[in-house]
Amino acid sequence: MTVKMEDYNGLTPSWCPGCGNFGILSAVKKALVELNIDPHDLLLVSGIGQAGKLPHYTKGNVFNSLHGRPMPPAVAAKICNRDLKVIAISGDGDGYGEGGNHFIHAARRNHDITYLVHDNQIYGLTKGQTSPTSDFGFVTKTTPQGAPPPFNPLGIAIAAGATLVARSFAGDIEHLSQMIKEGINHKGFALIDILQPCVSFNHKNTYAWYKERVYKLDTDASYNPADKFAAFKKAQEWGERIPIGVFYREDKPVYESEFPALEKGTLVSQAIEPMKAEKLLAEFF
Amino acid sequence: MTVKMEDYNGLTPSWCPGCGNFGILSAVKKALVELNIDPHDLLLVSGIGQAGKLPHYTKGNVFNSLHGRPMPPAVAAKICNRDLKVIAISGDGDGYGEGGNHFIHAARRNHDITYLVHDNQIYGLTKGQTSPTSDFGFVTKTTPQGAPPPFNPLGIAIAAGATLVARSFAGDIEHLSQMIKEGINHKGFALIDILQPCVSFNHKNTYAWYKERVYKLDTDASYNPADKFAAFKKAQEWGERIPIGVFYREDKPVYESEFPALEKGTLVSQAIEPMKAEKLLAEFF
Amino acid sequence: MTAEINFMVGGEAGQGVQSVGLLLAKAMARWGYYVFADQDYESRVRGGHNFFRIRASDSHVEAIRESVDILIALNKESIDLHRRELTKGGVIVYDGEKLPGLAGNDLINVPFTSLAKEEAGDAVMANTVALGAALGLIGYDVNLLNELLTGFFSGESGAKNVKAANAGYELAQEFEGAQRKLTRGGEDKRMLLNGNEAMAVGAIAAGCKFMSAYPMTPITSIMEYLAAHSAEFGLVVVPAEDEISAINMTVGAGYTGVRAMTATSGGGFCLMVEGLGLAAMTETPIVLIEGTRPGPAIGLPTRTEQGDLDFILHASHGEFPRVVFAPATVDDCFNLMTQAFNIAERYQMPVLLITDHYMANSYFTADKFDLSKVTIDRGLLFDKNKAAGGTYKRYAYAESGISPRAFPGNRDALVVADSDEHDEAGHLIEDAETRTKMMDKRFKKMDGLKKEIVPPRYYGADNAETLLIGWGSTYGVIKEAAATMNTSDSAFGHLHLSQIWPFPVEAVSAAMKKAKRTYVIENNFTGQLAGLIREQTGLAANSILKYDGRPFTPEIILAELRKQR
Amino acid sequence: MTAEINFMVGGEAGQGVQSVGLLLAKAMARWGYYVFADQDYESRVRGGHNFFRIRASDSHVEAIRESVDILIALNKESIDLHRRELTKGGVIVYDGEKLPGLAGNDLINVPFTSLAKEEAGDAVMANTVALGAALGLIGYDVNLLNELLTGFFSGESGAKNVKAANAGYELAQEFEGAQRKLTRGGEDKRMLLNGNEAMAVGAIAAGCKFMSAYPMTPITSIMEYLAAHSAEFGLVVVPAEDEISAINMTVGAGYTGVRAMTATSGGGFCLMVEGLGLAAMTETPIVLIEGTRPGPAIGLPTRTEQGDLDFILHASHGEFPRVVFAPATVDDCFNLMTQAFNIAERYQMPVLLITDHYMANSYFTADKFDLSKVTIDRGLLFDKNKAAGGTYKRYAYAESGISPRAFPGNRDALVVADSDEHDEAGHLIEDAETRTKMMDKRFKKMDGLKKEIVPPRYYGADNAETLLIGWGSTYGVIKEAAATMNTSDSAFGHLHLSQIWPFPVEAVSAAMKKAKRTYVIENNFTGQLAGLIREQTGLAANSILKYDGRPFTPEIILAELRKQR
Ligand SMILES: Cc1ncc(C[n+]2csc(CCOP(=O)(O)OP(=O)(O)O)c2C)c(N)n1
Ligand SMILES: Cc1ncc(C[n+]2csc(CCOP(=O)(O)OP(=O)(O)O)c2C)c(N)n1
Ligand code: SF4
Ligand code: SF4
Ligand SMILES: [Mg+2]
Ligand SMILES: [Mg+2]
Repeated sequence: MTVKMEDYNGLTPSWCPGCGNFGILSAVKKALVELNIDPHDLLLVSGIGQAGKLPHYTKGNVFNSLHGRPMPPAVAAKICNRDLKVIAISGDGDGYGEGGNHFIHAARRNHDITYLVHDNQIYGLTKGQTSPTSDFGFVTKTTPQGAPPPFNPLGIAIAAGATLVARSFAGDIEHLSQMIKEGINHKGFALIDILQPCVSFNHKNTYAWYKERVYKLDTDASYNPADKFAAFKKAQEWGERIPIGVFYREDKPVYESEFPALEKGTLVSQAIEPMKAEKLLAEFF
Repeated sequence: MTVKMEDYNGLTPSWCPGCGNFGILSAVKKALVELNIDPHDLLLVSGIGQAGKLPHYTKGNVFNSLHGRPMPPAVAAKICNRDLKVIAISGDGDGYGEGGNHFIHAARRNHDITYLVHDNQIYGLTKGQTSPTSDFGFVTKTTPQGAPPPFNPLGIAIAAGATLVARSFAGDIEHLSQMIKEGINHKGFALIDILQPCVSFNHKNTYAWYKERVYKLDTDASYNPADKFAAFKKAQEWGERIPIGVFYREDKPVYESEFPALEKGTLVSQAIEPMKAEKLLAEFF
Repeated sequence: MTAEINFMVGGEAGQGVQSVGLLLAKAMARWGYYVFADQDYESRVRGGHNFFRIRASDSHVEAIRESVDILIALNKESIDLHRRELTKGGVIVYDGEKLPGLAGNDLINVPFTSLAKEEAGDAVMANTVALGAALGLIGYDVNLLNELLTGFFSGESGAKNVKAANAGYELAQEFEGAQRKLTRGGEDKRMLLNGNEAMAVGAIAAGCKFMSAYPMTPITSIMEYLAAHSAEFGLVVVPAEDEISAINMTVGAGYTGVRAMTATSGGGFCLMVEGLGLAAMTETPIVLIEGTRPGPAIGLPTRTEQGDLDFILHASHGEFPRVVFAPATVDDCFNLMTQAFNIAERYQMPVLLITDHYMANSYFTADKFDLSKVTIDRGLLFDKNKAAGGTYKRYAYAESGISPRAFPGNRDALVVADSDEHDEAGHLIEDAETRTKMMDKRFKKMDGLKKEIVPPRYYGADNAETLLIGWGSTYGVIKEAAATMNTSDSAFGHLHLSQIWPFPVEAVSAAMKKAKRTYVIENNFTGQLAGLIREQTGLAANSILKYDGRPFTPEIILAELRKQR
Repeated sequence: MTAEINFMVGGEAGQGVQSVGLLLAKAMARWGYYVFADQDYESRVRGGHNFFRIRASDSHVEAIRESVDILIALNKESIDLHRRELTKGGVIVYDGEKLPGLAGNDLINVPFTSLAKEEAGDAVMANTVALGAALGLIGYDVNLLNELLTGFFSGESGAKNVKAANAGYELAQEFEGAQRKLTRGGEDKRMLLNGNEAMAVGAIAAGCKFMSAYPMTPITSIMEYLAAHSAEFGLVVVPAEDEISAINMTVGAGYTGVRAMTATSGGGFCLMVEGLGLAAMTETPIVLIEGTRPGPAIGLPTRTEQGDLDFILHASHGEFPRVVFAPATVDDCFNLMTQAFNIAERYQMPVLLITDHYMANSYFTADKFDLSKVTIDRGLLFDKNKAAGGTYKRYAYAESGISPRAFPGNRDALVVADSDEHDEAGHLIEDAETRTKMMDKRFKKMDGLKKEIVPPRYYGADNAETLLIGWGSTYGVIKEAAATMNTSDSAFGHLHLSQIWPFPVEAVSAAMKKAKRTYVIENNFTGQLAGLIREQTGLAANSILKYDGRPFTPEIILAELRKQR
């Protein structure tokens, strides 16, 4: 079967006109179609926030979880049914604030999932409070004195053990869909942090602001994404110039490969046999 | 007043004989006495675990909080009363597992506190389950197939924005007390990750195992703790050789310096004046 | 005869429904009217359908009326959805140029956008034209209107808005048949504010110095209000990484000796319940606001419900005393907030306030809060001159259950607090005897607390046959329903709880025993207060419930009551 | 006359109290005795004072006796603390070489360490010497003892332990006056296991394929048991970074179509309550074990309490149906666990089991669980041949409230689950009508659930004047107390609940109405079940409560009952 763009049509988005999320939605669909992934083989797990609504606007199996919690159901689903392509979707508050602990530990364990974070450096759905990635000194409704130093998603991901770490920009659908494809094709934990303009509440980090700054990492032939230390260094670059592309890539066994229980097939496909417990009972005599 | 060792005598520890925590306790007391800190000026905030019991075994103001939660009360206490020397105390499960999110965000915000993590690479108090820092492949009661790749506390701390990042060893009280003093004297978020043998449940990472491997960073004159990238690289070193000492040090404004409310003194010292709210009421007419 | 008018402003998110509504409400309040206004909006930033309802009357109102006299329609959907809610003679103020092809006597075509461009030189002021038109229809005081706008929009923008409003105002004069001329409602000056504002001001008046929270509808604006005023009022607001951090920071702050609070909604409260138990076990005063919304899980983020009562009463493992308030009015929001800090410190425990989306976002007129009546009682503090001697014991046994509190940094006391069961000195223990004593000590506080329960309000005849019981935000609605029933049938009473725990056992059972039948009216599915009443008094009642995410109106209650009889 | 003997093993943590106790219990079970054993230990790994009590009888026992016939004292503290608990003629087996200078007829000096060295060549076997001595005093079957040890200690160590035990056994023969010779208790073979083991085996038998949890006393051993058997039983156990992750993983696993569970104690449960609501809102089957211990906060980590009942019943914001079991025996632990998975899948909701430290760590003898009786009912599954056609709707309205469940990966259905309020297709909605319908849909499940409530067990005379009610782990204790009262005063009945929610209203109110007075016996401070009974039935009862972190014993209940009459 050949998957077509229409196969990924979903409900009408309730995002603000001009929101960066539209670009992300297009890129996601494009990547899925180009990889010829049947929506039935896809599981989109999202959190809560503007980003978290994305799965409703396309097709696939969907688990729209709690704020900050797309990661745990996503990794569990992959453990239970590794035949699914699992994509987890967060916002910067959802993924790095409320869900920060899951992020670092899922990266460490190297689950085989793709993690898209719509990083608008603000809390969009709740209308404009500081997020972990708000620029230093950025004034929001909850930080009248300016935000503290930001969370560095790429640096943390590299430090935590993620095996594919990339950044892209909602204003560059071509590049973004490329990154998403890399993420899906990667066997292991893949973070794609996506610069996403929020036209309603972030009047600093706008399309123009990002466009002026982003440049593609792969234009620098000397950059080697296999070098963890170079990647970490690159991840610190922010301000005048903002790199996008694959920062880091590593081959490492995925978490799901550790379990003898999975040698016999997916967990969902394994039969339930109460009588097998007989030998356990013997131990109590 | 000159503080003496006896001023820091507390209850009798309930740790196992030979536990690395005894060395940590000695080093903490030694550092406090050498810095001549009056117990009344000290606040020890701990979590739950073997490490979390430490404050009861010495003197000071004590807030023994929940498992995974020493960080939030510690940073709040510092905000409310910056005259206190605030030391937060965790175990590896407490601080990096349950409390992982607080760790990365407190580091990012650069609160002026000292964070001691008793890192025995195991859950001690609950009797031997895997912890985030358990070595890769380490077999515990909850990981019969071996632990996943470990959490790298120093790497994460550096990536997250901690401004003093150090490691020491419970078997070297001299070095450890030196590190604790550095932490206390540092203005900003100081992590001291402490290699701590658990004689009851970690039969891999023993005193002997650590002793064979640890070496002091400051013996390498070329090592520059101001270099973040070098520090990050050094933080990856683990196995045959394990560096201890100050990995990273940076001068950066502390979180508490952001608030105009604190210009008038500590929050605890500021008066309550209901009538001042008069001007707020005017806005509702 | 009371003078009353009901407005509605309808439109998409992002069209300015809220600001037009608020200005309209404020205009009426300044004109001497009692005002009540509520909001209905979706969980999105742009688009969808929102509305803002304003009821203004020359006598006290605290509930909405379902029928609308003047609808300001900022889009077509507002007309389609709400036309049927118009009273006889009710009209729709709309922009006929933008929405051509509509017909009807109820339509007042005010070309907002082109008037704004023509008169004020800026299409952005279209909404102000609409506002002016609506006020024009009721013969509002033009000077007051101009004052309002220049106060609201600063500088040049003020003057432009005045022009825009006047254009609308004047055009409205042409629609004679549609006019509903009113005169000034009265001379009293009243505040206009919503529940969140009243709570936030209460917190500041009470001397709250520390708040940590994580944004969540419907309490985000409390956090934002406090942050906005933090520099001025010596207050630090920390936007935490998550709600777990927020409450544990709050407990840490309370321990150091400042008045500290947090706020959240149900989902965030879930994450706070362990920290709530920490406050209880360490006997640390904290104040926590839970603004409820329909659950479970994410539910309906921008809707209202009273579905978390049982959860709040029993939240956290183990057993400990707590105080739970449920403000019924904006005065309650303010007063109970100031009392909450006193109770928290006097009894050294967590105090919870339940509000909901409806209370948080509805606007009420109220007499100016009397700040001179705000008392600050920090409870029993350690005083070395009065102390028994020996080392300070944070949890010294006491008949009242209350031990003198010292703050870290005190030269004469080391303050040891522990989340484990502990002895008087605060150190962890294992023995049964100390455990029992400490449980007893903590629960002894209930004796004192029971003596100062906020008495439920009662309205109605002394011998009311039918008793309506409500709690929290439904107060105004039930009160109006009861009053209406009483005009036809003088046998309705209304008992309303603003404090849920400790539970006012005597007041409730006495009232119920007097009445022939009782209806407990709640914005939830399971009738949680009714269950609590039965547990506490053994008395059963009927329930009138609503769980569609929308607030009650007097009309709905009346219909239910009439149906049930 | 029944043959009965009560042992106690006392010593420091790390001295092997638990392994000696367990071997002793197992020895008695193998000898045909009914056995009940409980444990008392501190929250530390070495030192402190621990004890393990074993009661063995030739008739059914499910509770401890407070008096001790044979005390194995591994240290001096055990003698100091427990000597007064000896029955008349009771003895202490101890190492007089290590603890010199003690005197008394009750002291049986068995130099554990030197005997171990001499006979087995290794001081490490001192405890085995003690075990042998204790069993020697009762004339235990030596062959059975040797078999037990060689089964327990593998290889060479087995033979050495046999030698050590025999040395103790023989020495005991010299203390004639101290002997309590027993004969074999019976011929039946029974399992000996604790509540946690029974639950873990139940989970495996029920086909649980996924568990994620975070260690916490008292449920850690469930997680460890499942992990240890995961490879063999096609099960994955994920030690999560925190409890929030644990429950959300569990929900994710349930969504994909495997049977999934988590377990925790009160503090961890606090962190799980938001995820519990997620399971409810997404209608995902999950099974959750809450092993309670004394709170609030960290409380007493290694002690017992029934303090979380109210919390568990009302945990999470918003309202949704749930099922709450409270196993009363090890059979219940096993059976209710297997039923929990069926109910969770049939009703597509979270099922909670409350256990406590006492149930988790106490050992019971039980007939072998009949695995052939374990049914697996996965509930209503989507079948494209039976489906109505059109796109699959995860939340299709149904009279029963139950919609056919499909799993992601199904070629004919895309499975859309949402934590927001949603429509039949699983997409988020804002309207009042759908909200109401979905609330109704979820709550309709209660109709079915109420028809299959596990009936409370009743023991005693039909016309019992005094009714004792309990729930969960107190079953054996209350049963024995009631039986004892009945021998002197034949008017006691015992009603015991293993399912708390939906609440067995009829059974409880019928029983209470028959009795003259009711005592609800609970291991907590506030009498939570008594409150629930009053809420559900309107009937009031007396409470017998205990909140010192220790379990009830029949003696304590008897004393209370005698006091109250
Ligand atoms: C536990 C919990 N806390 C808070 C919220 C409220 N909430 C919903 S979305 C959101 C933040 C959204 O910001 P982000 O994750 O950056 O997503 P965005 O809307 O910017 O895409 C918050 C705080 C919630 N639903 N649940
Ligand atoms: C919320 C919560 N989860 C779990 C526990 C149980 N618990 C207590 S200590 C501990 C782990 C201890 O490990 P670590 O933090 O490494 O400290 P250590 O004992 O090794 O010093 C756990 C899981 C708890 N008290 N609270
Ligand atoms: S608020 Fe911001 S992030 Fe949300 S939809 Fe609007 S533009 Fe996008
Ligand atoms: S269990 Fe380990 S960490 Fe805990 S006291 Fe014993 S040796 Fe120390
Ligand atoms: Mg965002
Ligand atoms: Mg540890």
